[in-house]
Amino acid sequence: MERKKNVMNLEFSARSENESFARVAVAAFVSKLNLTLDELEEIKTAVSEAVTNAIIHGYEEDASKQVRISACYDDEYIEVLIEDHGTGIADIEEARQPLFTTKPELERSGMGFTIMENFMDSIEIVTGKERGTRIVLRKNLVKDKAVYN
Amino acid sequence: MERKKNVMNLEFSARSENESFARVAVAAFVSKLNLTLDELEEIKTAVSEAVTNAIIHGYEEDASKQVRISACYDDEYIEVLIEDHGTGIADIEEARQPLFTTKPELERSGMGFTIMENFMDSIEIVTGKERGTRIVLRKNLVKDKAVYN
Amino acid sequence: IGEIQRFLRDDGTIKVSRSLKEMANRVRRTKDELSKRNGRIPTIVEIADALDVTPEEVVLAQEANRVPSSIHETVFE
Ligand SMILES: Nc1ncnc2c1ncn2[C@@H]1O[C@H](COP(=O)(O)OP(=O)(O)O)[C@@H](O)[C@H]1O
Ligand SMILES: Nc1ncnc2c1ncn2[C@@H]1O[C@H](COP(=O)(O)OP(=O)(O)O)[C@@H](O)[C@H]1O
Ligand SMILES: [Mg+2]
Ligand SMILES: [Mg+2]
Repeated sequence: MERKKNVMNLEFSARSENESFARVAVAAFVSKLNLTLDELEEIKTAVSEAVTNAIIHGYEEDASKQVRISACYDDEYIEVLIEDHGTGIADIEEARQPLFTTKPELERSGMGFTIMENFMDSIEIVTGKERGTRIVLRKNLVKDKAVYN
Repeated sequence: MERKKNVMNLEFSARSENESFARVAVAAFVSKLNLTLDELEEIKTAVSEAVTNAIIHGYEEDASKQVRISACYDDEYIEVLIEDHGTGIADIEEARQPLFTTKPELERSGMGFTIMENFMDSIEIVTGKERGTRIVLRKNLVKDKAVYN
Repeated sequence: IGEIQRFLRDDGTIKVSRSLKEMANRVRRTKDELSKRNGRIPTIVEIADALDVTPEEVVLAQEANRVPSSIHETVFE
């Protein structure tokens, strides 16, 4: 029983009130996959971190700007792309360090990238000063198969 | 307390499994407004009918095609646009008649447009043979205000 | 059986569908309670606040409780 790739694209204003919308939209999109609660929570949390970053760092909550999400899945993996055309990150190695943050007043400061890395199987980041940021998060779906082999 | 317009755009493959996703995405997007579960259910049902039509009539379940949704709200109304670039409808007056259907094998045959009209405050349809179909559904949010005037 | 259930829980194998159905039941109970207490039907935000979740999560849980054809029957009867 092979599953053909399913795809969705989503775009929404960079307002913090849309963060929980984006997280649930991605969860609803993958809901046919019969995931465990842990897997879904991991995906939602990682997406949430990336979306929050796009809204508060990338666009500094300028609601006239748009955050883009693109998600797809097939039998083997789920991939979620989160993109903004905002400020970008000048030094990504530094930004990925646990506890590094340019907004220390926020909750869970500096742990966004660490959470994304730990909750997903891979993360790809394309960014640069004034060039915006594009994050691709991937979760493999075939782990259980390996266990039974 | 005025609410600025909030907007989202969504695009997904014309597969029936995405109908529930589309309905949840729209419902989640408007869930912070002062709606009851029943009011939200009406919006979901109307959106669901339009999306199902796009998938099964407009695109005849060709999963390589994309359905587009655009939703927005402010203090006064919620608007949801559902669009396909599929077959279009040759005679829209006929199509809107209760019980009219070109696919009598489906459940609840011919009641899609009637449901959209009854559950929403207005419906706008732009369609034509081979030109695809665009439905704009609107729900007013200011009914209660009028009562207190 | 308790032990197996605990094992299943700890193993992280609870399926999303089950947990969403549990949440949908809590939504229904909360809606009833709030209706009784306030003498009117609560909004989604009020239900979500009472459950300490976001309104979006309430929406997601509601969908899980839907039998695919249930609305087809309730709408025009
Ligand atoms: N989309 C983005 N656009 C611009 N800067 C970003 C973006 N995402 C992350 N950053 C930068 O990387 C830093 C680390 O991000 P993160 O690990 O999520 O921690 P936090 O968000 O708590 O600061 C942020 O403080 C910010 O400077
Ligand atoms: N998006 C669409 N593209 C093409 N044809 C459509 C579309 N939406 C509706 N129609 C036509 O209008 C008819 C009536 O639609 P509806 O009231 O939803 O009933 P049903 O979907 O049960 O047939 C359909 O049978 C179909 O012929
Ligand atoms: Mg962060
Ligand atoms: Mg129909």
